[in-house]
This record gives sequence, structure tokens and C-alpha cells, in this order.
Amino acid sequence: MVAGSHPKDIWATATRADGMTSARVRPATVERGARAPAGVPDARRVEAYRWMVLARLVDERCLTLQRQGRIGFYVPLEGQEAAQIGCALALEAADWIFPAYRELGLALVRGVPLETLFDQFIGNSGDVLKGRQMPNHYGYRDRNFVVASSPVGTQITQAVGAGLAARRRGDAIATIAFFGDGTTSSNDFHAGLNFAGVFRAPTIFFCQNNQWAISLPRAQQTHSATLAEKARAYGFEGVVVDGMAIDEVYRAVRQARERAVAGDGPTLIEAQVYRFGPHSTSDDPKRYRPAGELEKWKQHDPVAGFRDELIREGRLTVQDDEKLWEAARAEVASAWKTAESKPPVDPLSFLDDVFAQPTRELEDDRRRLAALLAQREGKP
Amino acid sequence: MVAGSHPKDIWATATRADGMTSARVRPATVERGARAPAGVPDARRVEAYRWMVLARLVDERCLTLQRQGRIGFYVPLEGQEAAQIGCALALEAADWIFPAYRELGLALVRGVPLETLFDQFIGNSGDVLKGRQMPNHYGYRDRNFVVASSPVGTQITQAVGAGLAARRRGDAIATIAFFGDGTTSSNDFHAGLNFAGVFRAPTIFFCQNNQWAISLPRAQQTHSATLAEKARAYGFEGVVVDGMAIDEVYRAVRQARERAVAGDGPTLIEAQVYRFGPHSTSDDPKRYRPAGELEKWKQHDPVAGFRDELIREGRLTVQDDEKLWEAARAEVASAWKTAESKPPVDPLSFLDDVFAQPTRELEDDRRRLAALLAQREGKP
Amino acid sequence: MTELTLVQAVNRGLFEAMRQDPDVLLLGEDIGLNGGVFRATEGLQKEFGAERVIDTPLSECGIVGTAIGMALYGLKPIAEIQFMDFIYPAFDQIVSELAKFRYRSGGQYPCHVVIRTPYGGGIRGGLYHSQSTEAFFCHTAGLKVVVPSTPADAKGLLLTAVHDEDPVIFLEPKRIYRSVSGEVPEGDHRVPFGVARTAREGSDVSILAWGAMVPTSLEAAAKLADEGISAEVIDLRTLVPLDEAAVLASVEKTGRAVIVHEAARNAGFGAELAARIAEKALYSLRAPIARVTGYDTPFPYALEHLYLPTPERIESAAREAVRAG
Amino acid sequence: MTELTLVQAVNRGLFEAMRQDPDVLLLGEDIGLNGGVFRATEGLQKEFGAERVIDTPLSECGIVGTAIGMALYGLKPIAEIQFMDFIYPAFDQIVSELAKFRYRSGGQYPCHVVIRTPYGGGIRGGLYHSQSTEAFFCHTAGLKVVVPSTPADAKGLLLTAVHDEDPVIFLEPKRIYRSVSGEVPEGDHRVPFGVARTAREGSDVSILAWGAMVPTSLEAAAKLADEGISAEVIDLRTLVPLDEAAVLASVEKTGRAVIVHEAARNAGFGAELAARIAEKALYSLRAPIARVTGYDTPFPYALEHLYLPTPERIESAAREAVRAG
Ligand SMILES: Cc1ncc(C[n+]2csc(CCOP(=O)(O)OP(=O)(O)O)c2C)c(N)n1
Ligand SMILES: Cc1ncc(C[n+]2csc(CCOP(=O)(O)OP(=O)(O)O)c2C)c(N)n1
Ligand SMILES: [Mg+2]
Ligand SMILES: [Mg+2]
Repeated sequence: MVAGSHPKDIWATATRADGMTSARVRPATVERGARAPAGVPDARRVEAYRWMVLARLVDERCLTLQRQGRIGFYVPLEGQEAAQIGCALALEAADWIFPAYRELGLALVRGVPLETLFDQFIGNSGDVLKGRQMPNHYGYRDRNFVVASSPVGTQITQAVGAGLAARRRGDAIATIAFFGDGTTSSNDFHAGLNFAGVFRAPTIFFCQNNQWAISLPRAQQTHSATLAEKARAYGFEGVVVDGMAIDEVYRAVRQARERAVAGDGPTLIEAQVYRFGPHSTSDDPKRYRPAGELEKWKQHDPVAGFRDELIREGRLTVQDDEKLWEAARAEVASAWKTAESKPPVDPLSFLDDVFAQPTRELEDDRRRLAALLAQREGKP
Repeated sequence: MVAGSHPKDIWATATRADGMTSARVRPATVERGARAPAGVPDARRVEAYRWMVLARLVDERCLTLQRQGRIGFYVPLEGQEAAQIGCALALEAADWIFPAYRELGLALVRGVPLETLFDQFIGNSGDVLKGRQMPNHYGYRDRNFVVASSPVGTQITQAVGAGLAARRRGDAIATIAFFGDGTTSSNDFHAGLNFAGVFRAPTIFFCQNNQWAISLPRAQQTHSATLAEKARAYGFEGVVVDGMAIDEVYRAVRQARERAVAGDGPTLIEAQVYRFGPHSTSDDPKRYRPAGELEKWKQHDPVAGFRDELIREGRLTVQDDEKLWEAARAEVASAWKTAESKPPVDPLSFLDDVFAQPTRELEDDRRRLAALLAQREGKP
Repeated sequence: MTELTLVQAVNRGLFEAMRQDPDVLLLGEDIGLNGGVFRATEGLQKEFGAERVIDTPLSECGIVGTAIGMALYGLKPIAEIQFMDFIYPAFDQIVSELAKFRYRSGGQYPCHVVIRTPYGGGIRGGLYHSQSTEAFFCHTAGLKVVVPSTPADAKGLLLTAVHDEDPVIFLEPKRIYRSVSGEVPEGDHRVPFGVARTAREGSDVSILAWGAMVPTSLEAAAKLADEGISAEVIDLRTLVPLDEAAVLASVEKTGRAVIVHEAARNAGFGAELAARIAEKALYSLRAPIARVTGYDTPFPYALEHLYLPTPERIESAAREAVRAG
Repeated sequence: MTELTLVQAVNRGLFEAMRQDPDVLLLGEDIGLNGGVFRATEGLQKEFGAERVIDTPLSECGIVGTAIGMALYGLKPIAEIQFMDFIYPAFDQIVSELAKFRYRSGGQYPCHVVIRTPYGGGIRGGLYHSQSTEAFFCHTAGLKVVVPSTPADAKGLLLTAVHDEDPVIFLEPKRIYRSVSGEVPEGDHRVPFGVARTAREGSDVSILAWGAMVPTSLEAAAKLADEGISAEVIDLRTLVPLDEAAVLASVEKTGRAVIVHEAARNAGFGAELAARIAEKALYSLRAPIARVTGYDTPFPYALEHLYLPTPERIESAAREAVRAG
């Protein structure tokens, strides 16, 4: 945590619209390993920024597309770019990711093509998931990016299991579970961290504390001072990092990864961030967000902050920056165009993949549905 | 925790039969309130001992009865008498108890007649529960002793809910949930303690850490140093007490109760005890218990220890003690005799109490079953 | 009488129940300031305070466990589960505890919790915002299972649920939360449990449905009428207790049964209806019992319109039944 | 061939599976040193080590979630749930995750976990050591549901489960763990899924059963034979996939169906069988379809002998069916 990187008031007490106070807690302890790795390496700093910009623009675009009815739903990540991209850069390609539904920045850095993500948002014939899932619930085996589900927390125990399996196979990798502040209340958070502690799993628990679980503020989610300190209940360390500062995040994840791979067990990382947008396109934060809170956090916009840093570091000029945004905008537009032009998903495909081989009943259903569809189209 | 009350080796490292080590942890912190109440009051010390003796004898008797096939199952509490009876004495009659299945000592102090407990173990016509439940899964509304179930942990969130309800009603009581070390891994432990922390419930979480969850030693249950410290993850205090020392337990529960009733929220108490017997009559601890462990703990037998204390205190003579055991033995024998002589439960009664009013289907079933039974007995 | 949507009727029912009895309280995720993600609890926290309309941490296990404790103590908690798909973290509490408290205590501990939850597809919710797993709860002795299909019934059954003495799983068909509206009586309107509603009378075939499938079935019935097939539509309203007599009477009259539900077919509640008819009205049957249901797949996103029963599929089943005999 | 009890056959199956493939591992409560509370895993930790026979903390949620993660990574975990009654803390992982991984990932992530659990009554286990809630899992698309009734099938179906590519709920009838014994082939014995076993041939009435109800049904069939009623007993062996053809063929032959299960009747799997017969073999039926099941109550302790289906109740249902037509 860069001392003094935020003005006190953000970490202090915010007042909700209903007069309840939600305590923002300054990190109690910040772990610093003896050989603390530096932040995002020089060679990847501009790349990191490019990912942040791309994520920001995808967000913007998707919110519009949803309003236009061209995608059905969207979960924005605005405000959480540094946390996700810093984390993604600190991982190795062989590490297994167990995402929640808000990890678009992570997916991009992992190398999931934007078009592939858009295909998923539409659920078209290009969608690897065959149109089965709501937008944002994607997963790509070839990127070690496990497919998300909606019920919160379930990925946490699974990440532990995969970590133990990797260890058994002799693979020197880490597994990492992503989840939000609200999800620390879930059954699987408890079971997953406990199993990880007992079995010293090579697993990182990456909590993006964006201060809200839909309309419930962090202070009403749990009475502990920080989320990170919950790790103690399971016999390992938790650390709080400033999730608006990409280098902080990178460093903490590198350390946790080293620990995992060295056989030193799990780590819980609480990245303190803020959700700038709504919970999802179905949500209206005006109903619950206290006046002024968003504005305060926006002063610490991770994208703008990192741009300024890069400019100060002499790695980026204002002109570079403009070009970079433009290029990213073009990339988004072109990927969307290609995705949107693809034909819809095969109508019978929703009957596949229930089992490795369909049951007789599913084969019958397929035959009957095919006949019905043919009839509808006036075919014999 | 009475310093030096146990030799170091009990708290140090024990070795399991399979060579694994199970760390016994000396209490990290012991909370002492400013106005720490004393132990079991003078006027109740001999009474307390009497309950301990009675519980011990019921245990002995029930193990025999089970071997003889006269009851179907039994869960002994031997070794946990001080924890349970110290706790029971510290509570008020209006406090609501949410037990697990091992809380016989507690039930006795609460005033549940022994005969009533035996009726339940048999499941006879005197059983308030109408023969529905396995032995040890009892509950008595008139004693504010909620009916137990087998799935571990479920009582924990319920105790929190009852505590919040009591507060809403303006009743200055505490609710208390009983559970074992293994149950700290359950879903409801996490949810219950988290809700209690957030809502400042007047609830006591009383964990009898008897070092084993069937065959799993405490050290393999969770990697935290103590169980008590898990409370920190929920924003309140946990304390470790020596559960073999009745005064320690009494004091901790009194304090927690005062805190609850004063509106100062929940407390987690970890009473470190040892299960002298098998997990249940279905269990054989020889399969997993490391050699010598039981013997070490038996040196701290809570019943013998408290007797010696009372003798030292001049409250009890050896002769008194002998008489007391004799009287208790007679009480057990007579209660059992009465219980065993009662007729069996009404055969149709298992169809009752599914709902407040039976459905038409259940009425039909009752009619049909009555006919079948009549036919069996050769009645028209 | 006021014209209300279904979700408004639920909201009015909650207002009414809370006004009637200070022991009634609500707990759930985002139900306070936010008024619930579907706005079913809109305005309630403002009216009754945060002590009676309680925003909980994100734990269904905690919500139901806490509600049970409150009910044991004598309050009348109404728990909201944000989507039926998220009820499973609380499944242990519901199946092991809520359903069994009265029974296992020999009648000492009634446990009256109402669990409200939006269920069903048709809102592009994919696998996890679309499920209808009422069969799980019907199979669990000790629970009542209620599914309104009209605004008036939503309010009336909800008030009955709140005044009942047993635990109630109250399923709200979110697909028709806003698309259906109708007259709803003011005040303490109650609709009894165990009494099915004949949504449309007919003589050729009985269509048995509940929740969001009732309007779909009525659409089918209207089209069938154009072909000269007179379909009766029975809205079961409560699955437990079931108005078996109404089901049997209708099938005995028509000789044909088409059962409609959104849930997967295999071991769905439709099977239970078929089994009862095959046991108790076999000799009236003029055609095989048909089931028009969701498929035995998880609930899909892009193709939910093919997954869900449509009037077209219901009509076709009814037509076949009529053709059969 | 060796004469084994059912629980010994399970144990041999586990030994065989673990010898065949180093990716097979076990996790559960008390399965290591203790050998499982029913001793199904006796000797396995000694043979294969604590890395492959893993004693877990007391969390079914953790057991199944961890097993899923292992399976995604490519291992073949077999999870033990100590009693079926304690599976509910893991219900979310089973229903939301295990059953849906392959589907929701478009086929990218098969998720092959076998969950073994002892089920059923008859051991004086009361409400929480007696349940048979197979219907929950049958209703959940994506799960296979297996219930052996003989030692040979216990081993053979278990090995098939371990080599299958889909998640399997493997239910072990604990009531006959030791009371039934029989010849069990050595080595890699496999019994295919989806193929019912005719436990006894007959021509007057079809008794459809699984697990511990198969011997009970056979007892009934033997007594019925004395009265001149020829009962066929079909042991379904796997409920999903179901050998529907065998069920229909038998009922078409006999014209009468008596379905037997321990679970509560309402929305039990017996309803599904009845529904399929009423849809696909209606015209063969000479009598109403009967169900002999547990009651719609929680499972009682002292009176479990009245709760459970007995030969007497099965006989009486068969007799009635024969009398009917
Ligand atoms: C088990 C479960 N209950 C409820 C929901 C509905 N829900 C979706 S996201 C969410 C809040 C999650 O908050 P948090 O974990 O902080 O993640 P964030 O959305 O803030 O990233 C809720 C309640 C769900 N998805 N799963
Ligand atoms: C949910 C659930 N899983 C498994 C069991 C089986 N079981 C009964 S008691 C027990 C161990 C409990 O250990 P602990 O909490 O330490 O209590 P103790 O028996 O030692 O008093 C287990 C695993 C259960 N009752 N409930
Ligand atoms: Mg959040
Ligand atoms: Mg224990």
C-alpha cells in the first residue's frame, strides 16, 4: 500500500443515503516479504495501461449495447481495472483462474480475444459456450480460465481442489479464485479457505473489495475490521492492498504466487477498490449510494492515475495516449462488428452437453424438436 | 484458564497412531473482564458436583444399555461434564439453548427429568418427541431447550435468529449454541457468527473442543492456532477456557452472558476438553486415538478434579461423596426402571405433526395404516 | 379493488401483513433501501424501519437459519431469496431443519417461516436466474409449496402463507411479475391453500398448470377453442397441499390430461400429477397422460424460447390427446 | 469370484479403481485411518497413502467443491458423504456446479466426480440417518444416479461410475451393506449404466424397485407365488440413465405395475416411473399404477418398521392390482 496514496477521507467513514455509516478501514497490516518484488516490470507497463484502457472502453461500449438491446445484460468493471490487470500480469499462463462474473480485464490479459468475449455476450454461433450462459459468465479452457457461474463463492473451493490436483501432478502452478467483498459471507469462502489452510493449497484468494455487494455496503457485510484478516481464522496470512494502484496489486500477487509455488500455502489478498458503475445493467446505484462517495473514489481512478504515472515516468506522452485510446476504440468497434454479424447459435444445440453422450430421452427430444422447428418453417 | 492446571504435554504435540502430529495449542489469549465474576457460587458448588456425578453415571449406564440392546444408540459426554455443567449453571432459565447431541449434562441442570430423557432414548409412549428421533436428539420447550438435529452446525444460525427475536421482543436474555470443534468447519458456523457480528446478536457460541470430530483430530480440522480466534474474523471476541475446570467455564459464560444481555454482542467460547469415550456407541476410538492420549487427559478428569477441590474446600467429605454416588446410582436405576416399563409409542403417531393440520393424503394414510394394523392383529 | 401487477400485489401483501402484525418481519439481500432487485419490497423499509426489513449479509444459509431461529422464538419472518437459483446454500436449513422442526420435536416447535423467491424462466436469465425446482420442495414432507399466477392470488396466497402455522415456500413467477395485471382486493384478502382455480372451463382436455405456465396454457386453450377443442385449464395454486380432488374431477370429466411445467421433465412435479391420475382416475383416461415441460438440460440462455413450454407445444399435446381417443 | 457382502464389494471396487488409475483418489470424513463409519474405505489409506485417501475437515461443501476442482484439473475424485442425510450442505455445489459444468462451458469442462453415499432406512437411524432423496438428483439434469442392490452390482456399477465421463451420485443401500452377500467377480468387473436387471421373472404384475427395496420386493414376490400370483421384479440399478425400455416391456407384458421405494411418495422417483408408464404404456394397463413407498413424513425412529415398505404392503398392492383387472 503506497502510504498516502489516498486522502484519508476515502478510507474513513462514509455516510449512506439512509444515514447508516459504512466504515472504510485503512489497511491494518501490510505484508512485505523480505524479497518484495517490484511492481509491474518496465517492459510491461505500457502494455498494462493498454489493457486498462481497453477494458474501460469495452465497459463503456457494453453498457451502451445493453441499453440498445443488442446484448441482454452486462456487468461492468469500471474502477477495478488496476486490480484485475495488475493481478493478471502477475500470474503465469499455466496458473488456473477461477473467476466470478466481473473479471473482463483479467480475461483480456489472459489472451481471450475480444471478439470471443462479444460472441459470448451475444450467445451467437461463435460462442464457445454455445449460447448457454448469460453475458459475463464465460470460460476458456485453452486459457486456463475456468467457466464462471452465477452463484457466488462456489469457485473458491473449486480453486482449492484444482490447486491440490496440480500439486499432486507435480505442476508448479498456483490456482486463484476471484470474488467480491460480499462473497466472503458465502459457504464456500469458509470451506475453501479452511481446506486451503489445512492442506496448504497453492491457492490465491483474490478478493476485490469494491465496497458494495449490490446495495449492501462493506460495513454491513461483516463486522471484521478488514476482509484480509479473515485469513487468520484459517491459519494463513491475509494482506490488504490498494487496488487502485496497479503496482501494489502486482507485487502482492507475485508474492502470493511465489509462496504458493514454493509450497508455503495459500494467501488471501484484499484489493480495496470501488465499483464506479452499477452492480450490473439491472441495477440502479442511485437508490443506495451515499452522495459524494463515487466522486471521492473517482479522484483515484486507476486508469487516469496510471496514465499520469506513465507520463511522469516518461513512458507515455499525451499524444501516445490519445493514439492508444483511438486504437483501442477501433479494436472494440471492429471486434463488435464481426461478432454481431455472426449467425445465431444452432437451435438444437441447447440439448447437447448435458452428458458426454446424450441419453435416449435427450435424443428423442432432439428428434421431436427438430421436427417441430422444421414444421414451423414449413418444411416437411 | 488456571495457569499450570495441566501439565504442558497435554497442550503440546500429540502423536497420532498414524504418525501424524496433532498440535494441541495453549490458549493464545485469555480474556478477563474488568469485573470478572467468580466461579460457581458457594451455594451451588456441591449441587454442581452432584450434576457431574449424575451425568457420569447416566453415561455409564447408557453405554451398558446400548450394549444390551435396550437402547439403540448413545452419545457419551464423559470428560465434558465440567464444561457442560459449568455452562448450564451460568445461564438463566429464560436463556434459550440450542444444543448439539452431546449435551446431556446441560439438559439435566436445566431440569429435564432423567426419566424424560430415558423415555426419549427408548422412544416410548412417555417420549415428548413421540419416538421420532434417535437417542440424544431431544428438546424440551418448557425448558427453553430447543430440539436437536443431527446435521452439525444448523443450530448456530438458529440461535442467532432467536437472539435477535428476543431482542426485538425486549427480552433481556441470551441465546446459546453448542457445538464441537469439528463443527467450526460447517457452513452455519460461518454464517451464524457473521450474522451475529453484523447484528450484534445476544448470542453465545459455546464450542466444546473435545479434540476430535469422530476420527479427525483438531489439528486436521483447521489450521488456525485456536478455535476461539476465529471470532475475530467476525468482529468480536473469542476466548479459550480450560473446559476441565468448572469455575473457568462458569466465569467465561457469565461474562459472555452479561455482554449479550447488555447489548454488547456475541462471544465465542472455546472450552478445551477431551472426549474420554467413543464418539458414539457406533464408534471405536482404538482405530484412531494415539496411544497414551486418553490416559494423559484422564489425569484431569473434571469430576475427580472437582471432587478433590470440594474436599479441599471442606464442602464435601469422602463419606458424603460415597453417599452422593450411591444416591445418584439409585436415581438412575429408578428412572430407567420407570421409563422401561412404559408402553411403546402409539403406532399411528408417526403420521402426526408433519403440519399443524394433516393433509388429506396423510389422513388417508392414517386410515389405511390403521386398517392394516387391525388386520394384522386379527381385528375386523 | 385496484389494478395491480403481480409484483405490486406481492408488495401490497407484504405491506398488509406487516401492518397487521408487528411480529412479521422481512429479511433478505438488498430488500431494504434497494427495495429488492425486483422491487417487491419497495417502500417497506421506509415504512417499517431497518429492524423489521433487514438487509442481510450475502448468505442464504444465514438468512434461512436466522429466520428459523426467529420463528422458533415466535416471530413471523418472511425471508426473501433473491432468485430461486440461489436457494441451495440454504437447502440444508430448509430440508433438514425448517421442514422437520415440528415433527422432530413431537409438535413442540412449530416453525413458521415464509420463504419468498422469484422463480422461472423467460427473462433471459440463463442457467442461474431461471430455475423452477419446486419438485425438490414438494418432495420434502413438512413444507407447503405455493405458486400464484395472478395478482389477486399473489396477494391472497401470501397473506394466507403469513397466517399459516407451517413453513411455506412461496414461488413468484418473475416472468409475469409485470406482464400480468389484474384487480386485487384491498385489505386482508386471503386465498385458501389446497384449492385449485379453474382458470378456464372446458370438456375435451384438462390442462394442469401453475405459475407462469397458467397464462401460457390459457393462450393455448384459446387457440384450441378456434379448432373446436374445448380445453379446461386448472391453476393448481398450491402444490402442497394439492387439490387432488379438483385434478381428478377435471380429468374424469375430460378423459385427457396435459400437464405443463417449466421445470425439467424428469422427476418434476408433473410426474406426481401423472402418477396420481394413473392411480386414481385411470379408468377415465381416453388418452395417454402428456407432459409439456422444460427439457432435461440445465436452463439455456440464448435459446430459452425453445426450452420453455410454448402455447404451440401445449396445443400439439392437447391435439394428440384428443386424437388418441 | 468371491462371496462378499455389499459393503465389502464397494471396498473391493475402490481398491480396484485406485490400483487401475493413479488419478483416482478419495476424499471424505473419517475415511482414512478410521476406514469410514461403515468401513467401506477400510485399508485404503494404508495401501494408497494419505495423499490419495484424504480425511477432510467436517464440510460437505468443501468436500464436493474441492472434488470438483480436482476433477476439472483431470483427476478422478471419489467423494464420500458420510450419510445421504448430510449431503445438503453440498447441495449447491452438486446442483449448481457439478451437474452443470459440462453444459455451461459448452462442453469444455467435463466434471467427473463420483459421490458415494450410504442411503436409506432400516438401521434405526431416525430422521437424519435414513433418508433416500434420490429424486432430488434425478430431477437435476447432468447427474447420473446409481443404486446397486447386490454385491456384484455394487462393485460393477462403481467401476463403471469411476470410468464414466459424467458426474455420478452413487447411492449405497446401507441397510443391506452386510445383510446381503453374493458372488462378486474379481478384477475389472463392470456393469453398464442404463440396463435394468430382471431380478425375478413373472407374468402377472411388474414390481419396479431399486436398492434395498429389491430384496424386499423379492420377498414379496416369493410370497405372492404361493398364492399363484406371478410377480416380475425389475431392479432398475441406474435411475439416470433409466432403462425405460425394460420398464415398459415388463409392464406391457404383465399389464400391472407396482412401484416400490423408501423415499416419501410425493414427487418421489416412483412418480416419474408412473408418469412414463401412463404416457407410453397406458393401453397395456389392466389396473391402476400402484406406489408402495415411504410416507410423506420425515423419517421416524421408533416406528421405522411401519414407515418402510414391507413385503406385506407390496403383496397387498400386487394383489389389488391383480384383482382390478
Ligand atoms: C448464492 C448467491 N446469492 C445471491 C446472488 C445474487 N448476487 C449476485 S452478485 C451479488 C453481490 C456480490 O457482491 P460481491 O461479492 O461484493 O461482488 P461484486 O458484485 O461487488 O463484484 C449478489 C447478492 C448470487 N449471485 N449468488
Ligand atoms: C453435516 C454433517 N456431516 C456429517 C455428520 C456426521 N458426524 C456426526 S458428529 C460428527 C463429528 C462432529 O465433531 P464435533 O463438531 O467436534 O463434535 P463432537 O462429536 O466431537 O462433540 C460427524 C462428522 C453430521 N452429523 N452432519
Ligand atoms: Mg463487492
Ligand atoms: Mg469434537
